[in-house]
Amino acid sequence: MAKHDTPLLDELEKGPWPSFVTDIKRQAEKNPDCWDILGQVELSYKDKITHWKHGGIVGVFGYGGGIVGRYSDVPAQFPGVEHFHTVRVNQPASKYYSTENLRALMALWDKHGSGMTNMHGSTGDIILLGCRTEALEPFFYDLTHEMGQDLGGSGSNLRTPANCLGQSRCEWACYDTEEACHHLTMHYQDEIHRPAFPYKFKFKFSGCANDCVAALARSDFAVIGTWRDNIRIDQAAVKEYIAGNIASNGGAHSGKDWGAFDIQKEVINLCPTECMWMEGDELKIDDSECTRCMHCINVMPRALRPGAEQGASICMGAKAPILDGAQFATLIIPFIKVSADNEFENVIEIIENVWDWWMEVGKNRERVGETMQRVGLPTFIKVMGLDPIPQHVKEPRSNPYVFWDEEEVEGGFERDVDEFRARHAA
Amino acid sequence: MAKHDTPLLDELEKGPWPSFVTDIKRQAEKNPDCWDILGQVELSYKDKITHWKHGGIVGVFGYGGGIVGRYSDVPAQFPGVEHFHTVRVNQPASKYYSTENLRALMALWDKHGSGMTNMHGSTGDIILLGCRTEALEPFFYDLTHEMGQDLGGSGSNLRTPANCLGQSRCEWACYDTEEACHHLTMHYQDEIHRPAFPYKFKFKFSGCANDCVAALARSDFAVIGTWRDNIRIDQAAVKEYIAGNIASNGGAHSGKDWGAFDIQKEVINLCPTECMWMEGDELKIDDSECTRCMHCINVMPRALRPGAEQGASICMGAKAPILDGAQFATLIIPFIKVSADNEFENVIEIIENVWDWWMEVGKNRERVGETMQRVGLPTFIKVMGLDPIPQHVKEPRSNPYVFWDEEEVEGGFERDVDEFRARHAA
Amino acid sequence: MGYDPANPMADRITDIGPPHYSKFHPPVVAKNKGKWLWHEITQPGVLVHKAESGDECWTVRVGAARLISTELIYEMCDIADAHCDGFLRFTTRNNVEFMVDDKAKVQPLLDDLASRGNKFPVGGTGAGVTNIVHTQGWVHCHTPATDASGVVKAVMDELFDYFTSMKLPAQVRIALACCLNMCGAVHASDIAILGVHRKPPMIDHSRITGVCELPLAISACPLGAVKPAKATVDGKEIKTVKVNNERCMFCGNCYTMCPAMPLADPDGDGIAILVGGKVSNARSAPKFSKLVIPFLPNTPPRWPETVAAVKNILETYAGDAKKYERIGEWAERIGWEKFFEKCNIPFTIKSVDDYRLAYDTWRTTTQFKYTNAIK
Amino acid sequence: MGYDPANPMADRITDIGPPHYSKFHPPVVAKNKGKWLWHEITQPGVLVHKAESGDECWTVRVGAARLISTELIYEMCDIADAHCDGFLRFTTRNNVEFMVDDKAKVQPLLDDLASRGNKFPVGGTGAGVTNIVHTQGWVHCHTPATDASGVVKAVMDELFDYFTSMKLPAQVRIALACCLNMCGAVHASDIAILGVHRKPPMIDHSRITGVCELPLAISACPLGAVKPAKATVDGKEIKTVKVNNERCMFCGNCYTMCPAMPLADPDGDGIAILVGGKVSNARSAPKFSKLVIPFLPNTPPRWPETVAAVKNILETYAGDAKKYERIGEWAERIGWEKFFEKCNIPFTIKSVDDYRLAYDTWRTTTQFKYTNAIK
Ligand code: SRM
Ligand code: SRM
Ligand code: SRM
Ligand code: SRM
Ligand code: SF4
Ligand code: SF4
Ligand code: SF4
Ligand code: SF4
Ligand code: SF4
Ligand code: SF4
Ligand code: SF4
Ligand code: SF4
Repeated sequence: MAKHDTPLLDELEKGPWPSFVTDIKRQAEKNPDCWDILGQVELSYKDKITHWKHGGIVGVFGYGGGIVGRYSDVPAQFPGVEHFHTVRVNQPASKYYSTENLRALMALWDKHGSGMTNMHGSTGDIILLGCRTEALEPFFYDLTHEMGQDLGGSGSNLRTPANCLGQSRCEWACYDTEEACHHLTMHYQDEIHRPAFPYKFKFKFSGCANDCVAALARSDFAVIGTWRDNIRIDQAAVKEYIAGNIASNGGAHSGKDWGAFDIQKEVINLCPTECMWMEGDELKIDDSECTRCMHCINVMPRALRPGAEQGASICMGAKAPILDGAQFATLIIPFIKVSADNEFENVIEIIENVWDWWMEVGKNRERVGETMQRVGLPTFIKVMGLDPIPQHVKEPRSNPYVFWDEEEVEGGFERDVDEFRARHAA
Repeated sequence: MAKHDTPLLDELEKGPWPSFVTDIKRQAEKNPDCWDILGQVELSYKDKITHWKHGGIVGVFGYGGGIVGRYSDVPAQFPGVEHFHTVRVNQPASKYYSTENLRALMALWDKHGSGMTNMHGSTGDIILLGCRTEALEPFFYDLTHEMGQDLGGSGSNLRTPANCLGQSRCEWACYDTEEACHHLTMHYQDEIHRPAFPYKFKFKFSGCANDCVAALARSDFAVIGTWRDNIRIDQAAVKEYIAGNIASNGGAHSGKDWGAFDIQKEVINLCPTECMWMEGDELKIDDSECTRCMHCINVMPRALRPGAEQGASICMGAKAPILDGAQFATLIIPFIKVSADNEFENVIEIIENVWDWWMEVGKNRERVGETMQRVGLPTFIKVMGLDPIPQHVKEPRSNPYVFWDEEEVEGGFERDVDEFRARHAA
Repeated sequence: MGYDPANPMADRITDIGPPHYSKFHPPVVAKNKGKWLWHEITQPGVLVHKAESGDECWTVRVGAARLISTELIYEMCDIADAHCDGFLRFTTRNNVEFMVDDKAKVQPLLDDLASRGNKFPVGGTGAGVTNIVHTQGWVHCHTPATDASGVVKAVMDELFDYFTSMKLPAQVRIALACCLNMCGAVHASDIAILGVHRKPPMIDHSRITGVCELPLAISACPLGAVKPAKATVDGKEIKTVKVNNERCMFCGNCYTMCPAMPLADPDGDGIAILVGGKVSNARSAPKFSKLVIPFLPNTPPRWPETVAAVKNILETYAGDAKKYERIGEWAERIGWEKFFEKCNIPFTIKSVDDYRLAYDTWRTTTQFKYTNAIK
Repeated sequence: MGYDPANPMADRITDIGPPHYSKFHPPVVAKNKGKWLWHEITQPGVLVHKAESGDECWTVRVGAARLISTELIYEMCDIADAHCDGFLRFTTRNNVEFMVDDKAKVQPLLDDLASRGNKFPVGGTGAGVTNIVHTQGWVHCHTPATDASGVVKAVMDELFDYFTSMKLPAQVRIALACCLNMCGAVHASDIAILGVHRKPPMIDHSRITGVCELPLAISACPLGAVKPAKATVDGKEIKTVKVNNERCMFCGNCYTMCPAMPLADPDGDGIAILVGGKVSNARSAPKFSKLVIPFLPNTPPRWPETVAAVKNILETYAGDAKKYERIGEWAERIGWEKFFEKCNIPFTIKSVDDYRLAYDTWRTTTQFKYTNAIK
């Protein structure tokens, strides 16, 4: 039975969307501490302010991350959430589960924690929400021993990598995102668990430019599938689309009558590079002009497929706004093969390149994107040992403030002012 | 006869474009000092460096600008250009001249100076190139007394205003640029001649968005014609264009065969707002979507004309790159009537508003655009007493770093931390 | 066995990482991985993927609150056991996906889901509104300026119809972050709901000594508003900091670094609305969300102002945009001045950038449209 | 009469401004001002403007070196007297315009002009190359990194055919500035020729005391490369400055403020090429020019490298762009990576922005084209 009145929260039991309040109430029947979650959140709803204390450093031995400490600032009223730490369990790539695994993990959480979770956290972890300090080690012991699973990241380390489901169930993935994600997660266990970076660092893997894991927006190191050759066209299917026999965009717009499919309007005119046209009833693409934005493929998935020579672009430096304003990741490597065949060693080389440099020059709490901004993209390209290419930028600089090294300039920088004056009276 | 050998410069007598070398040589026949211009420039061509000293403060009594001092750094070799100051004579609006006026002015210059000129300087002045210090006052005396003309600006003052020829010979001018330019030049004689600003300040007046005097790129205060109502369409002429009876773009492309005129391709598809379409053989414009970019009017001058309710946009803050990078002027007043009827008093009010503020807060050598950047556009809009409108920006801010004044926030900024702690244990 | 507090390092296992994903692939996925040909959304929430082999994977997508209990997860497992060979997955936006390998198995699954009340709404595909990516709010975090789960629930209730249908011009991605740290992808969402503080931090002089490294607190402030200072606590002069309120833009970074500088406040805090961001590279490059409503009050439990603001923008867009056009693409095509006019949102000075790259947002052209903002 | 040095203030006239423009309008202009209906360019360099009254104003546009003598101006006056009722004008790009009020008067005027050698080339209209806006260079200024008039002459000789024809996709505006002060409109030109220094300033300690205010010199440097220092001059220690060469980007602003810091140098100085700027608001908003060739040497008298670079860009554009497309519009449509490839210009690190708004130029999308720059 309810331990606290929650008239405000009760309002959130109404409406068609699943209610977390109803859900917590159900859980509270099993774990009465959950009443105190509701109680404290109800108080926040009344006070319009959080009732959690600032941070709190807790963790498991030997790990510098994986647990986020949290204590109530009204523990007397809500002893059940006095300690309310979260445990970040590293999710399996693509977030598929067997019910066997999931049930066992949940049972473990029922045993040690509140029984509330986030499936999943924004970074990708399984977030187990709320347990006491003394339960952390036992939980971790069971997690590793019984489940063979491990914690994810928090703190100034490699954060839990994440991927779009990719080749597992998507026809557009240009490399194996889940294998890349899993492999690198395993390869970098030390970096995930023992903070040694200036600040957090995130990997995300998307199989194509649709970027279903928001890599370009939310990761320091984004690997996004693309191709080098030509879009594969099935002209027969093109005709089917034109004839209206296949729904455009995989049926994504079927809830409204947008009129008959118009390949000119819906595909050709929306191609950002204007590189498509009809020749009779054949669709033509000048692939050398295509930027592989995915739009045409999205609209006609049965007629168009990414090229066959597949790989990825690597973009670096995305982050949230604090401090300099949000950044998207910047295209650094336009095309690279990404394959388990070489155990991703070419990708690993780039990762280590950027880490070596960032760990040396990055300031405390400076994301790699901020370090890139601080030193400038030209310097970053140089330290990465890359050739500058126009693909690194949207456009060339418009200011004329170019640096030159002394060696680049005939005669160097040192000059004799007296000699100068001999030829130029002051 | 040539006083110096000029083998390098002589190379510039070849070729079809008019040669300044040939011209100076001709002038040197009349004014032998000009041989020393050629001599010194030849030396620069050999040395690949200028042979002019840094600046030099010279001028006429009571004026803080109008003369740019210049001395040779090799005066012994080239005594004719030992002093080589330029005189900036304020050009008449639109740069029309009667031969009578022009001959008289040139005769004056032959009398006092080198006889070399720039018609015109980048700001717009008549640049009289090269005279000795002792000739300045006599020249100025004659200029004012004999010609009834005056100097333009230099230094930290209002620079010589300039305008596109506007209504005098262009069908598109939305206000009288030459009258506005002339009137404000006269109104601000004091500001032109007696530097009292933090730095230079430029007015430029263009009659429409084609901006033939580069106001948006090159003036602190740009007045650019526009309209409020609808583009005037002559449908009969539209048909003539479509029939190929009138050359597109006023014949500007007649040197190459671009194929038959295609209104869809050349006009409708290039309209940046996509607000045009054909209805049968009638051209339609949704004027509420039009941004008055001028493209369609440029292409079909006989069929389309600017609307009849005319005025101008005022944009502020353009400048060259030193120091923060170049700036274009920013749209501050989207629409204002500009007319001699009220002696431009509404424009004057805006000018004085911005000057009052800039003279107070502008730092030494800070262009108004830089001051705007330093304080931020929101502050600038406020000090100008304007309502913020979305037209001031390309897009709303993407960072969340918003300032709030204490009065805007319920309860103000002062809070009692002990009271807070009573409700929130630390 | 289990953990022995007396001997904590005994038997310790570390650095084993997550289980290999392949153990969790449903059979049809395991078999056809990398060999999918095309997909179709046959009805809202139901996708079919066709493999080269001819196999089909039918996916039913179900909305979830994300803040969910083990009880609910057991129930999901029951469903997966009954219909899906014991497998399920979660999407990158916290929906649940139940997969079957035969069209015939779809309807029974849907029926089962429907039989369980409103716990498992089917939808979130195609040109609709999918789940809201969000963060902790008052349920778990120390810096929020608003709640997360409650606001999301209130908004999703109102937009529910768009979750279960596909009638928008394009997908609409809504995200919520409860503070400027933006743990959700708020900076690149079609519609973003952002918790914002509006009062400068208080200084808890009596606590600062123990809990803060003053130089870190000082350097945390991007605008240099935090300065060293002295204060008297219990009669003793201590080193502390002071804040220049004029310069503070309420980012909260000082509080992140220094617990003795709380800034949350019932009246100060609330919600800003940003719009027009996108992540995908389809057609146009990724875009940041732009701030269009600087502040709406925190009005628990159902935040009616925020709900109305989101719905208004969504529906104005739905009525005006072209097929495939994301909100940001629409706003750029019509011009932001028209966005404000059409959405009937008053434009305020707060939407005018004055941060580091501000100049690039100024309108440096005479091209503009007349709207009701021009008097 | 005249100026009396003994009594300089006698009779002084000031602040009278320029003559009223209306005195100088040709009659057809004076009569039809504000009442023009349309115009046409009947052949390169010849325009007709039609007025409501039915009047026509025929304009013949003539190229000029801008650095011109009174002798040449008298000759222009002769022409205007002979054909144009004694009026003429100069354009905003330093061409000369002779106007007549009757078509019949055009050919005699053209014949007269043609009879005078190459002094009065007719052209500069429409989709061609008009006069190059430029600055002083070695003819008059103290800070140039290159000459102005000579480079312009060399370039215009090579592009002459484009001055006298109208076969380009759109107007092409070329400008030259001899230093980063950019007195020409180089920052917004289709093709810009910019004089650049590449050596940090020397410090003339023996002169600095008299001619510089040290604090101004120090604060002049946007990158803080100028610092206070001491030096010994004639055995006496004086206050002076030093320059951190590593930080210097050769902008020359210190020299503007302090004559004792010259930076010009025969080897250091040269020319950078920027492209893609525009001023008009037609179709697209004004654009800044972008740096595509960071350095070409100063090679007087005819700067062949610069001439070739400009011509190459112009002709590549002419062969590839669509009708009405300015160079910057073309480069943006095809993508800057294609610009470099098509123009066969090697891309260098110098084209990558690292100044204040640099982040906005980084490519934050996966959209790119494969070009020869990708190995
Ligand atoms: C749990 C989670 C939100 C959620 O509800 O899902 C979260 C929660 C917190 N984030 Fe986050 N972040 C979470 C994903 C993100 C993301 C999204 C992502 O990873 O894709 C971002 C934006 C992307 C990025 O990394 O820039 C994000 C950007 C931040 C920032 C700002 C970082 C920056 O460089 O601007 C902070 C501030 C900080 O690090 O001090 C922060 C800090 C925090 C802290 C630790 C609060 C703090 O100030 O120390 C939050 C703890 C809340 C709590 O009590 O549990 N969190 N945080 C997400 C992690 C779950 C997981 O492991 O799966
Ligand atoms: C003569 C002229 C160039 C020309 O050949 O046409 C010129 C010549 C000089 N300009 Fe300029 N500027 C001239 C138009 C411009 C323009 C163009 C315009 O006005 O449309 C600009 C760019 C627009 C702008 O104002 O930003 C321009 C931007 C500069 C700057 C950079 C100002 C800035 O804020 O970035 C400087 C540097 C300074 O003021 O110290 C400068 C400084 C100079 C000085 C005075 C040199 C100096 O460092 O003190 C030059 C004197 C040269 C000489 O020996 O005669 N000049 N200057 C132009 C004036 C002629 C006239 O009055 O008609
Ligand atoms: C399941 C999921 C990947 C995963 O690993 O979990 C996924 C799956 C698919 N996405 Fe996605 N996307 C998923 C998150 C995303 C995200 C990330 C996000 O929203 O945080 C994005 C970027 C969002 C953005 O741009 O702001 C994303 C941008 C797209 C796009 C680009 C649409 C556009 O025009 O901008 C497509 C193509 C399309 O829909 O035409 C796409 C297409 C698809 C396809 C059709 C791919 C395929 O062939 O299977 C999948 C079904 C789409 C559908 O549901 O309508 N997916 N997709 C994610 C489902 C999230 C959810 O539960 O709603
Ligand atoms: C005479 C002059 C004004 C003056 O007061 O002196 C002038 C006169 C005309 N301009 Fe201009 N423009 C003049 C400088 C400019 C400038 C300023 C500059 O170049 O420094 C610009 C902005 C340049 C830029 O955008 O970078 C300019 C951008 C235009 C445009 C816009 C073209 C575009 O598509 O971007 C037009 C419209 C057109 O040509 O279709 C235009 C159109 C015209 C028209 C057709 C206007 C008319 O109806 O009479 C005039 C004849 C154009 C021609 O020659 O092809 N005028 N025009 C200037 C002649 C300069 C010269 O000698 O070459
Ligand atoms: S990012 Fe591309 S490959 Fe990955 S799930 Fe989305 S559409 Fe498929
Ligand atoms: S992928 Fe994008 S750029 Fe390439 S052809 Fe298709 S729509 Fe055009
Ligand atoms: S700016 Fe407009 S009004 Fe002025 S000359 Fe150019 S086209 Fe005509
Ligand atoms: S002026 Fe420009 S925006 Fe307006 S209708 Fe014409 S082309 Fe379109
Ligand atoms: S957005 Fe802010 S308040 Fe919300 S979870 Fe992240 S850090 Fe905490
Ligand atoms: S909230 Fe942000 S801006 Fe305000 S004092 Fe703290 S760090 Fe500085
Ligand atoms: S651009 Fe520089 S060198 Fe050339 S005239 Fe202007 S200030 Fe002098
Ligand atoms: S040239 Fe410019 S960057 Fe170099 S020292 Fe002088 S002011 Fe500084």
